[in-house]
Amino acid sequence: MIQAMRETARPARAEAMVPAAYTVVDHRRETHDTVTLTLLPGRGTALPRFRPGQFTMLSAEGIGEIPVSISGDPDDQHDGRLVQTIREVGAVSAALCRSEAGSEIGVRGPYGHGWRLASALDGDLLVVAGGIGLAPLRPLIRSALGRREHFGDVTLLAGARSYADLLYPLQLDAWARRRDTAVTVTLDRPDPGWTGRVGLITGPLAETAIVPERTTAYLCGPEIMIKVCADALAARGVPPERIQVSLERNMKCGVGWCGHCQLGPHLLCRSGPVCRWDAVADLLDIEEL
Amino acid sequence: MLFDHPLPEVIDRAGLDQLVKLLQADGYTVVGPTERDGALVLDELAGGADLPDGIGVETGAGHYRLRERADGAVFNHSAGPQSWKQFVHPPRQRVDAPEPVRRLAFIGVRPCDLAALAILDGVLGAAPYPDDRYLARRDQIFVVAVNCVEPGNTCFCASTGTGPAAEWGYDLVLTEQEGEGGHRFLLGTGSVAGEEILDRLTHRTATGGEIREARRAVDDAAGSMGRSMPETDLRGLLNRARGSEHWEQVANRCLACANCTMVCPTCFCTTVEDATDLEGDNAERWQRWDSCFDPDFSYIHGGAVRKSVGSRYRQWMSHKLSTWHDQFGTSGCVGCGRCIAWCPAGIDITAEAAALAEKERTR
Amino acid sequence: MTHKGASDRLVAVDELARVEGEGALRLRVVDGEVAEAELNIYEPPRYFEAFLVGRKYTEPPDITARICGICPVAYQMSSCQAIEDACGVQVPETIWALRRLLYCGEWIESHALHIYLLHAPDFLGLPDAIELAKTNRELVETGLALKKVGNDIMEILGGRAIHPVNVRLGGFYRLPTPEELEHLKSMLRPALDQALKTVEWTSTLDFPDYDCGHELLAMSHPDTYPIERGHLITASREEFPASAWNDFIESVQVPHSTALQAFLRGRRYLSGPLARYSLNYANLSPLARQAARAAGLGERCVNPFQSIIVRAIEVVYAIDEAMRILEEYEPPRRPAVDVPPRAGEGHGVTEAPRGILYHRYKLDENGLIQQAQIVSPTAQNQPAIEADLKTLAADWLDLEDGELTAEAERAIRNYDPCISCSAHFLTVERG
Amino acid sequence: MGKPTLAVWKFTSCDGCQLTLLDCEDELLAIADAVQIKHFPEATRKDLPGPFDVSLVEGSISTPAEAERIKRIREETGTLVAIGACATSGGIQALRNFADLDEFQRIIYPHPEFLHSLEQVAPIAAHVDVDYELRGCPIDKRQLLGLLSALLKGRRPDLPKGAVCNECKQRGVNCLLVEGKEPCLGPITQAGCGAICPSYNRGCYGCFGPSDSAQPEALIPVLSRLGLADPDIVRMLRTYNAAAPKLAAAGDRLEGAHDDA
Ligand SMILES: Cc1cc2nc3c(=O)[nH]c(=O)nc-3n(C[C@H](O)[C@H](O)[C@H](O)COP(=O)(O)OP(=O)(O)OC[C@H]3O[C@@H](n4cnc5c(N)ncnc54)[C@H](O)[C@@H]3O)c2cc1C
Ligand code: SF4
Ligand code: SF4
Ligand code: SF4
Repeated sequence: MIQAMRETARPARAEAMVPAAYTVVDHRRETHDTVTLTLLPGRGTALPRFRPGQFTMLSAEGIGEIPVSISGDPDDQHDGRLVQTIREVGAVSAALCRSEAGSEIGVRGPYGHGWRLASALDGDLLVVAGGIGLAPLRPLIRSALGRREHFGDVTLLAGARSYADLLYPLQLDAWARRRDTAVTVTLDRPDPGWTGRVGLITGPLAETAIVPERTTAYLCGPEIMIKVCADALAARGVPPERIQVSLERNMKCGVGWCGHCQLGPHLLCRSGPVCRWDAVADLLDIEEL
Repeated sequence: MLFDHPLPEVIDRAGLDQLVKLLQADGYTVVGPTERDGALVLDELAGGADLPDGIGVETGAGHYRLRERADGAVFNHSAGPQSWKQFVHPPRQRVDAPEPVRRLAFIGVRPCDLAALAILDGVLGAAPYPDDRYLARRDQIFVVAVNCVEPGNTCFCASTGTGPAAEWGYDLVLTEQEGEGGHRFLLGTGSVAGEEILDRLTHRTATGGEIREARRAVDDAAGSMGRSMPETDLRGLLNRARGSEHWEQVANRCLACANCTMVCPTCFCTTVEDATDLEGDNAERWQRWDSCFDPDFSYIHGGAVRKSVGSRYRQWMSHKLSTWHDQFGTSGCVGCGRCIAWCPAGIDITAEAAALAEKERTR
Repeated sequence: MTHKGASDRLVAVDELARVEGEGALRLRVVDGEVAEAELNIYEPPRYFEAFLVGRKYTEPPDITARICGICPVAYQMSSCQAIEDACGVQVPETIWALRRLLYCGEWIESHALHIYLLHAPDFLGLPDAIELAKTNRELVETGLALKKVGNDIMEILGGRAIHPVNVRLGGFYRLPTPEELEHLKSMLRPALDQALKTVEWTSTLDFPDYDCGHELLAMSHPDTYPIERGHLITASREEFPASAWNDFIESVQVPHSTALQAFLRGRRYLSGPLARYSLNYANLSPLARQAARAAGLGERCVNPFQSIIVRAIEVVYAIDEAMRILEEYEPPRRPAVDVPPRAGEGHGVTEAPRGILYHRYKLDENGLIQQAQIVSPTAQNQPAIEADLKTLAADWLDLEDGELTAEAERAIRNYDPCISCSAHFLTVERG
Repeated sequence: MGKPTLAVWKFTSCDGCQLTLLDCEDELLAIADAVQIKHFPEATRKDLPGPFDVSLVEGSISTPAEAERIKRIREETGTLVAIGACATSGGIQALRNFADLDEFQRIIYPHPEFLHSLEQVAPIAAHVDVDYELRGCPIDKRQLLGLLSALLKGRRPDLPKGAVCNECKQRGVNCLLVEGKEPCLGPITQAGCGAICPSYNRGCYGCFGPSDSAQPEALIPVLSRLGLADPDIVRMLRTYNAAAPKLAAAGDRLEGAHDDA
C-alpha cells in the first residue's frame, strides 16, 4: 500500500457524513425504555425541513450513529427544531436516551422517502402503529389532522405490549376525544383496570369498517405486524399501491453509500423507509432477503 | 477512443519510463501493476522499471500463478488481487476529519476497470448525496488505460459489454504491441491533460499497419475471453431466482470469507465505527470496507436478517447482476473475473449464472 | 492465628502476586525452626508432552510456545534446535543470527518486565509499579520504553510479541525487510542509554547480604554469552552437551507441585541470570562488563536479591548484541532451509530469560512425534527457591505474618519464576 | 462516582493474554489512571474485594476448583470478558478432550493421583455467561485496547465477526491459498489479528478460532487440493481452538470418514 502523502491538493470533505451539532432542549421520558428528545440546531447548522416519515442519523459522540425517525410536528419546525423518539435497545440508543437537556448530539438528515399524503386527498386514512412504530406515524397524523377537511374518515389503530409500553398516551387520548378521528388502542398484556381492547392489532383491524377504494393505509411497527396487516388490507381490497409501510434495515450512512439497507432492489434509505406495498410485498415473503 | 483519434502515436518501452517520469515531475504519485509476493499488485512505482515486464499470469477458479512470458509484455495480465478501488475508496478512512488528497496517476487501467471506476462514480459520486471525499480523490486522478489484447482465463468483459476496448474515461490509452518493429505502445489521448503529456513524450506517428494490427488484436481479444456470462436477461433471471434451491447448493461450497466482495472493483459497501482513547475524549469516526458476507452486515435489533450463507451469496450475486440496475442504472459486474480467481473455493459467478439459467430452462 | 515469634506457626500465601502463573507459598515453623518451606505450584496441568505425541515434527515450535506467554521464543528456539538435531539439519549462521536477534528481543522484554513491573516494587515496599509511577513516573516510563523495544524486535521479526508466528523449523517464514531492520536500529540506539541507566538505578537499591550456596548450571559458548546455543557447564566444572541432559539431570514429582523438580546428579542447582553471569562473565560485551563494574559487581554474583542488577546488565548486553547483529546482518539466501523428517532423537537447549530450557523429541520416519520431553527453568530452580526460603526464613521469625510473607514472596520473586511454564513437564517414562 | 474497577483473572493458560495488557507499554499508565485495578496478581500484590465492573478472564476451566471459582467471579462482575483461545474455546490444552486423560497423566507424571483434572477442558462460557469474547492465542493488543476504551465509554466494542481474509484484502496481502503457496485457515478463522500470518507468508493456523459463519467443510476440499492428507487437515483444525464445536465436528467427521475406509 502506498504510504507517502506527497502532493496535497484540496482536502477531501465528506460533507454528507459530518453531523450538525444540535442541542437537546427537552428530554421527556415516554416509557421505561423510550425517550423523546427535542433538538435545536446550533448557530448556522440547521438542516433542511423534514417531511413526515423521514429519518435522521443521530450521533452520540464516541459511541456511534443510528437512524431514528422524526416524531415531531411537521407544521411546527420553528427554529429548526427536531423531535425524535428513541427506544433504548443497545449502546447508541441508550446513550441518546441518556442525553439530558443541554447536551449536544450530532444530526444528519433528514433522509429518505416519507409518507405520501397528497395521493390520499379526499379519501379515508387508516393508520396502523405497533409499538415504537407510532413515532414515525405521529408527524403524519398531525399533518393530516392539521388539514382535516381534506380527508374523509381518519382511523388510528395503535398496539402496545402493555399500558406502560404505550407511546404518547395523552396524545392518543386527545386524538380519541376528537369527534372526527377514531382511535383504538390494543394491548398484548392488559394491566388491571384496562377497559380497552386486548390482543394483537389484527383484531381491531379486522373489525374496522373500511371502504377499500377510498382508503389509504399507513403502517409501521414490527415487520411481522406490517406483513400481516398489509396482507389483510390487500385481501380486503385496498389497492397495494395505497398501502404504505415504513421498513427497517441496518443503516450505517443513510445516504446510499454503505449498502447495508438493501431489500432486493431497494436501498431503503433512499427508496424507503416508506415504501408502497406493491413494491415490497413479494420481497418480504422471501426469507432472509 | 484510440481508433477514432486522428493518428495514434507510438512510444517504445523507454517511452513508458519517460511517461512515468513526466507524471512524477507533474506531481503525480504513479501507481501501477508491480510484482509482490507472487502476484501483480497495484502499488506506487518508483519508476517505469517497477512495471512487470515479461510477467504474465495464469488464472482459473480459485487459482492464480505468475508465469514468465516469452515476450517482454508489460500489461498482458489480468485479475490481480487488487483493484483501483483501493485508491479512490480506501479500505479505511476517517470520516470526521479532513484528509489530504494526493494526485495519483493510474497506469495500466484495463477497460473492465475503467468501467468499474465509472460505476463507482455513479454509486458514490452521484447526487443528491455525493461522497465529497471520493470526488476529491477522483478529481485528482490521471488515467492511463490499456486496451486489452490478451484476456485471461477468468475474463468475461466481452459478455458484460465493458471491454476489451477502452471507450472513454481515460486521459491516455495504450495498446501494447510486440514483434516486428519492436516492443511498442500505440498511444491515444482522451483529454486535454492527456494531450499535454503526449506533447512532451518522445513519440512518432503510428503506421497504418500498426493501427490495423491493434484493431485486430482487440477484436480478437473479444473472441478469446476465458469465460462468458450466459446470454440471457441476467437481471430478470436473478430476480426470478430468489426462491431457488440453488443458493443452498452454493452455500455448501461457499466459505463466506468475503474475498469476492473485497477484490471486486465495484463492491462499495462500508461500515462505520466510532473510536475513543482511554480517557474517552478524542472521538474518531472511521469507515471501513464491509461485506454482505459479514454476519453483522444485515444486523438489526434482534438479529441478522441474512443468517444463512446461502442468503448472503444470493444477496451478493443478485446485487451484482440484477438489483444494481434498479439502484444505479447499470450492472454491478464488469467482467474482470477477480471474484472467480480470488475465491479460495473457486466459485465462479459465470458458472453460477449459467446454472441458474439452466435450471430455469429445464423447469 | 499465628503470631510473630511463636514457636509453631504456619504462614501461607495462596496466590503469589507479580509472578507468571499460579503458585502459593507455605512456611511451617515448628519449635522455632523453619521445618518446611514450599513453593506450591498448583497451576493446573496442561499435558503438553502427552498431546505432542502423534503430532507432526513441524508443530512443536508453535505448540510449545503456548506453554508460556512470557518466554515463547525460548520454547520456539529450543524446540527448533531439538528437531533440527533429530533430523540432522544444520542451519546456516545467517539464520542463527536472526534467531539470536529475536531471542534478544525476548530477553529485553522479559527482563524489563521483571525488573520494573515485578521486582522493583519489592525494594521500595510498594504493591506494584503503578504505585511506583505515582512517585516516579519517569522511572516506570523508562522501564516500559525498554520493554517496548524488546517487543518491537519480536513484532518485527516474529510478527507479534507473544507467540510469534514467523519462526519455523530451518529458519523463518519471511525475512525482515531492510526498512524494518532500519527501524529496529533506530529504536535500539536510545534504548541502550535507558538500559545503562537501569543498571545504575538497580545498583542503588538495598540488598540483604546473602550468598546462596547452590550449584550453578548455565550454558556456555566459546565465542559469545550464551543465549540460543552452547553446551552446559556447572560451577564445579562439569561440562556436558544437551544430548547428555538425562544423564545429568533427573526430574522428581513432589506432592505439592504440578511441576516436576529437577536435580543435577542429586544436587539442587540454580540456573538463570546469576548462573549465566557468574559462569560467562568474560563473554559479556565490553559495555556490559563496564556497566557491571560500575554497578559494583564482581565477575561472580550469587546473591539472588542482586539478580535485578544482573538482569539489567543482561539487558544492556542484549541491546548491545542486537545492535551488533543488525550491523553485521547479511540476509540469509533463503528464509529457511529444508528440514526433511527422519527417524531419530534430538536435543535442544537454550537460555530462556529465567534459565535453561531443555527439549527432547523422538520422531518416527514420517516425522510424527513419538516422545517429547521438556524441562522448564522454574522446574529446575524450584528446589533452590525452596532452599533459599528455608534459610532466609530463619532470620524472619520475629516478623509479623504480613511482613514475613512479604519477605518470603520477595525471595521467590528474586528468581522471576515462571509458573505457567513450570507446571507439568518432564517425561519420566522411557521408551 | 469512582473510577470503574477492573479485575484480571487467570485460569488454565499460559499467561500470554494477560501479558498483552502489560504489553500495552504506551497505554498502561493511562489505563491505570482510567480504572481502578482491584485484582491482577501478575502485576500487583494489591487484592481488593469485589464487585468488579469489568473482569478479564484468561484461561480455560480444567479443574473442579476452577469451575467453582469462575462462578464466584461471575457473581461479582458486571461485564465479564473472556480473553484468548483458552477462555473462548478451551485452548490448546483442550486437545486432551480428544484423548484419554488417564493415559495422559501417566505419560507425564509418576504419581497421577496427586493431580485433580476435570474430564473435559472447557471455555468460560460453558460454565458462566460471558458478555464479550476476545479471540486469539494470544489476544490482539489493539482489540484489547479497543474493548477497554469502548467499555469505558459505553460503546459496543468493535469486534468484527468475519474471516481473516477481510484483513488480508484490506491490508493488500496476497492470498496464499489461491497462489497455491500454503494451506491457510483464514477463510474460516475470525478476523481480529490483522492477518499477521499471511503477511509473513504463512498460512493462518487459526489461533482466533472459527469465525461466526465458518464453514470448515467447504475448506477441506480446498486444503486437499493443496496436497494435504486428511490427518494433516484434522491436525490443522485441531490445534489452538480444537474444542470449538465447528472445528471439532469437522475434524471428527474427517477422522470418522477414515476409520470407515
Ligand atoms: C429508517 C429507520 C428509522 C428508525 N426509527 C427509529 C425510531 O424512531 N425510534 C427508535 O427507537 N428506533 C428507530 N429505528 C431503529 C434504530 O435505528 C435501532 O434501534 C438502533 O439502530 C439500535 O442501535 P443500538 O446501537 O442502540 O443497538 P444495537 O442493537 O447495539 O445495534 C448495533 C448496531 O446495529 C445497527 N442496528 C441495530 N438495530 C437496527 C435497526 N433496527 N435498524 C437499523 N440499524 C440497526 C446499528 O448500526 C447499530 O449501531 C429506526 C431504524 C430505521 C432503519
Ligand atoms: S462481480 Fe466479479 S467479475 Fe464482476 S466486477 Fe466484481 S469481481 Fe469482477
Ligand atoms: S491468505 Fe488465507 S486469510 Fe488471506 S485471503 Fe487467502 S485464504 Fe484468506
Ligand atoms: S493469521 Fe490466523 S493464526 Fe495467524 S495470528 Fe491471525 S488468526 Fe492467528
